[in-house]
Amino acid sequence: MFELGLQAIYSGVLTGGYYALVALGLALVFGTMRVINLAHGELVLLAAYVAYSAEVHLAISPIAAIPLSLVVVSLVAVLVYVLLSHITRDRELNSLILTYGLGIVLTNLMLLIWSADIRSTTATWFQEGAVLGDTLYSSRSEVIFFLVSLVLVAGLWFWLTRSWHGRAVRAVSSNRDAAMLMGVNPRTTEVLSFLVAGLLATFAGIALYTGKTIDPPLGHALTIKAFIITVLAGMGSIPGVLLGAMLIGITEALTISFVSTSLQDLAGMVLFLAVLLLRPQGLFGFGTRRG
Amino acid sequence: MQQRTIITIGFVVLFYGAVPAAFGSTDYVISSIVAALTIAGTAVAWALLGNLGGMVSFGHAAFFGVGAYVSALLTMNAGWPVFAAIIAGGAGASIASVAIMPALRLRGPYFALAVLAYAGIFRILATEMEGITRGAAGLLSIPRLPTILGFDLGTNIGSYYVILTIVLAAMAAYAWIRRSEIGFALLAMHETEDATRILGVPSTRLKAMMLVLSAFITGIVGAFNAHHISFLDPDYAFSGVWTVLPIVAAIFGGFRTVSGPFIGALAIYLLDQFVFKSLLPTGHQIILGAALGTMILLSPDGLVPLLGRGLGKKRHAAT
Amino acid sequence: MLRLENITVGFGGLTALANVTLEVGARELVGLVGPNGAGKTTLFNVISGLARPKAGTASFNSVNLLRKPVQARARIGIARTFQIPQPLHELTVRQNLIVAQTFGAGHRNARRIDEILDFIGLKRKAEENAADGLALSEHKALEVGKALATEPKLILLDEVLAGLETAGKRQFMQTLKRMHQEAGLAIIIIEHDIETILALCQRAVVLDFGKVIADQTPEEIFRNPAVMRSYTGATPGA
Amino acid sequence: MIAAMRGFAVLATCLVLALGQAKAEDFVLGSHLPLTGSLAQVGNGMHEGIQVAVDLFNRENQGHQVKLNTIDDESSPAKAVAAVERLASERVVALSGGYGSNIIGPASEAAAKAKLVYITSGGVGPELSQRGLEYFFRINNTEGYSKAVTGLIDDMGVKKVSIVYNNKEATTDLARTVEKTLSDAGIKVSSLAFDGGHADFKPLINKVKLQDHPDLILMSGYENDYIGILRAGNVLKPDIKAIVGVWSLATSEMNNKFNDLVQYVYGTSMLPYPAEFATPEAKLFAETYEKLYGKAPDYLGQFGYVQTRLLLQAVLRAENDGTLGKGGLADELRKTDEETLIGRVKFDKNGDNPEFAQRMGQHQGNKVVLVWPAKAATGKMVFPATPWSK
Repeated sequence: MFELGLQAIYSGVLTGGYYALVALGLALVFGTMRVINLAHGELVLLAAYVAYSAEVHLAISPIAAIPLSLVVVSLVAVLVYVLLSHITRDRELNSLILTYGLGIVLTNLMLLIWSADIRSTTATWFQEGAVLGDTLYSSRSEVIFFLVSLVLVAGLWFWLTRSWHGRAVRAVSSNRDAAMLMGVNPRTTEVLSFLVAGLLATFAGIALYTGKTIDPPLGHALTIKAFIITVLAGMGSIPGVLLGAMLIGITEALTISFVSTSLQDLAGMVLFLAVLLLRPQGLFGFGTRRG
Repeated sequence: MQQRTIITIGFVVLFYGAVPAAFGSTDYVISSIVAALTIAGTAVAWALLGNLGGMVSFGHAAFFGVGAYVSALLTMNAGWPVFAAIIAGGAGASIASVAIMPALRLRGPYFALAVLAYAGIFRILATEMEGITRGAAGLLSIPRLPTILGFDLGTNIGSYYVILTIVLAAMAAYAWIRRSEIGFALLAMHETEDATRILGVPSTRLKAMMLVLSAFITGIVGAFNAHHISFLDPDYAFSGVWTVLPIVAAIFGGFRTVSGPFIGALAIYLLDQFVFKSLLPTGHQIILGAALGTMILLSPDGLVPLLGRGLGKKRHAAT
Repeated sequence: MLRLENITVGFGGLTALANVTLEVGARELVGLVGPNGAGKTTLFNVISGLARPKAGTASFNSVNLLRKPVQARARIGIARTFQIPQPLHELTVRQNLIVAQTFGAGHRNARRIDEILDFIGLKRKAEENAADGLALSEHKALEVGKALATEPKLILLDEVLAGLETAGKRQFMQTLKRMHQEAGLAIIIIEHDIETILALCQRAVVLDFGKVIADQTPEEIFRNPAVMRSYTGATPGA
Repeated sequence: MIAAMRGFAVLATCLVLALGQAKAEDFVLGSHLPLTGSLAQVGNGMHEGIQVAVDLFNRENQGHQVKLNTIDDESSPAKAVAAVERLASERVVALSGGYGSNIIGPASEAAAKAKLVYITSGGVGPELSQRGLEYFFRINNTEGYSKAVTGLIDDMGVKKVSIVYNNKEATTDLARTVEKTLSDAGIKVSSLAFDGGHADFKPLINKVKLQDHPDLILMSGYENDYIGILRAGNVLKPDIKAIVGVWSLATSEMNNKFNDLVQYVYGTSMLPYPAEFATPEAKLFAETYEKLYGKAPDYLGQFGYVQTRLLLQAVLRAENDGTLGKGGLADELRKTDEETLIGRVKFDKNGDNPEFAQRMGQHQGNKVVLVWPAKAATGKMVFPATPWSK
């Protein structure tokens, strides 16, 4: 019982790291532009597919494919931004619908390009076990990308709070007009946050490709997961994303271990709804979501 | 007003008379139109909540599925007559909508996604509650629509009349509410909620009413579909399709008008099935996504106002 | 009729209202004056339900107000206007009044709507879109019309005269007087203009930094040096 | 409203344009399969087999040519029904296809209404053949899969089995059938359901490892489930003697793409890999398949091919007897009794194939070796062995 629970928590923490990678980009764009990018999961998946193509056609490791994925995903992320910036009114809801449509387009483009077959890396190195103290089991991919996730969370947090660009991003998010008066160009910072979201999506995509299997409909599920975590975290809280992601990961793993695997998603969604209704500012955030 | 009445009558004659006369003999065209009307019914319900309630929902599949299951199970297990069960299906969806009411306090996007999670929970419950729903195996051979006065409603053409009536009734209800004080108050609430409440408008209660009504209509449509297709399983009953297509249809047609979702659903579904599908056998939904995006960017009010603008018709407030 | 006791409102570290106690009787016409930021609109928000006090009690005809949501206060007879007019979106002028009557008064009476339209001088514009078809003075008139349509016992007017030209102002004041006399309403009016207060009110309450610093007849108020200091100090040119 | 009318005029024009197309061919064979949506992968796989059968038939029978008309049902029952109705209106001779019991159910009822023979291998649930549909035929069933899996487990002589299964319809159905058979045979069985998808399987496998201590794990799922479970197993290394799966596992594709991962894993397979085709017909099938799609035929292609070939043969017989237009096709098909790529096929009164029995293959190096039943075996099973026991 104890061993089972311990492994569940360990697996949950590692899965949480991966979930955080998936959610960070969405949370960032949400924090800076008040836009929920419903095509974010598709960006993550796109990075994974680019890595797949690189592995098959160029025979390079998924890690080496990161720059290539980054270029492709960033281009698409900027394209999403350009389209979003053409929305004139009711931005909050219209952007939701626009990115929803873009998600459908991307999903089907991936279906056309890479077919419906299930893909995953053929490099077995990532799948070898990394055992901690003879009792805690994980794969190398999980451990690596858990660490990557920690580094990126710290980096992103540092960037947002310490660097000029990061502070500009935050200034725009809290008061666009005031930021303009201070000499910050909101468009530049918004593009910047989309580019950073693209970078985060790329790492999430590589984690996905080396650790799990991919097929075109997966993107939508990733977006939902990312959104759930963003809500748990609370508006604009970057460390909150990591904690929220781990909470979801651990809840799911414990549900599998002690209740039933079929109820795994149910546990996550109930948690999400409970937080949304009882503590709308999120577990680790401020601000409000009530109307 | 005169012109409006004439057009409405023309519409009804066209749909009750001309469409069946033209396509009645080709089963698959009628059955595609029935499928399109199923989407239209849900789209009208979605738009009612979106336009009047000011709430964008990403979870109408929940109401669709609950309506379908309630009605199917009542006919199969309790021997209810089909039409009574369909009404009960609508009522069941309404009751299910009560559970999501706390989310009405949430702002737009949060409400949208809370409902999405809520729909996901229903799918899982339907899979897990095997004792009642038969789980993933689903329900086969659900009773079809009955024969009334010698006319078999279980045929494609019979189903066509039933769903057409359901959709038109929903549109009539929508139009009626829109022109009532409740409709005025709801419309006003979008931009000026405080100013509306100050006048005594119980905004949350009105929104809740719209949610219940929207769920009711969606539940009825879902129940109809269960008896028309005669089959249900959790993935199908709570499929994201019942959320996506109505949204695309309502946005495409224009969810701020009563006829927009209807036009949008027929246009989108039939174009998709008969034109896009032959152009692009795999991944033709890409065109749907692109249409949705384009519409939001070019004409957020949809196709109907766009066509209306072409005729030089001026838009009046709340008409 | 309206009774506020020790009302305190704060936002973050800022105190908007401190221990405000105020009583307004039926058919009274009270002016509420004070410099910008003194807490006048906040006080209206407390009475109408848009702001929640941290402490204090409020009752209306012995009903505890603070337990009632915004819309319920309209139904027991409290109406207000907004400083920046807020015509109901997407509706015509007439529909604005219909909504106010249906939900605020709880019944429909088309003749009464026509009377109000007449009263506020918007009969000819009844079918215009309220949000974009009216001039400023007409918007202000519509604010009053909406409030009247709820058939209130107490009406809170937030700078309904500000920004109007002299002629418009005079006409409006006539309307207000008639309203007070004919309908038998209690009125609290926020107004900067001393002349207006002198001409309209039986009583004036002065707020400064969230506190009531005077509650006298208008004539007394404007002879009170403390009041004049705070008042003119904050609003140069007044 | 005027705008609405105008919208309809445009729509109606498009509709009319889209409808007027029907070509003169000897026969048109109808098919509906999920080419997009959640079942797209299997739908496409099966469609390839159907296409090969049509190509081969056209090559062999110069007199009669068959054209295949496939409609994507997008994994949706309503669209499958519409597809069947559309194909019926285009006067197809019969229907071959369908994937998923939940889609085949309503679609085959629509076919029955149009008096069209409907043959499939995409849904294995018992309820499909219990509906008394005169025009419904199916070459495989859950029973046949269960027989193979339980037969293999019986041969291994293990005492304790853990079943992990996807909570979808077909996988649940199979897991329960196997569980019952094994329990009746005195084997201790525990089973756990999971929600299919892309989850982390480690907590699940850890639960099996720590609580059940089985000799053997049986997976009833789909490709991505297998990959997830095997990877979790590879990390957790539960001490078991064998790991067995069902469909989509003992395939050439899995052997090529995930060779290390699937070593010594068992799955249902009709043919070994590399395929050793015994009959000239089978050789021809494999060559044609290779030529058309650039890969070796997998089990989906095999089933699609066999069902279509049997159907077309019956069509030809009925045509020669002059009964084709008079509803003779179903009777003709019911007379089928043939050795095929997937074993013997004949149909009972419900259109089910009681002869159907799967075979079990095991990944061994770069091959899939058939190990059960003994008469079909192409090699010996390596037992006990798992991918992580090497």
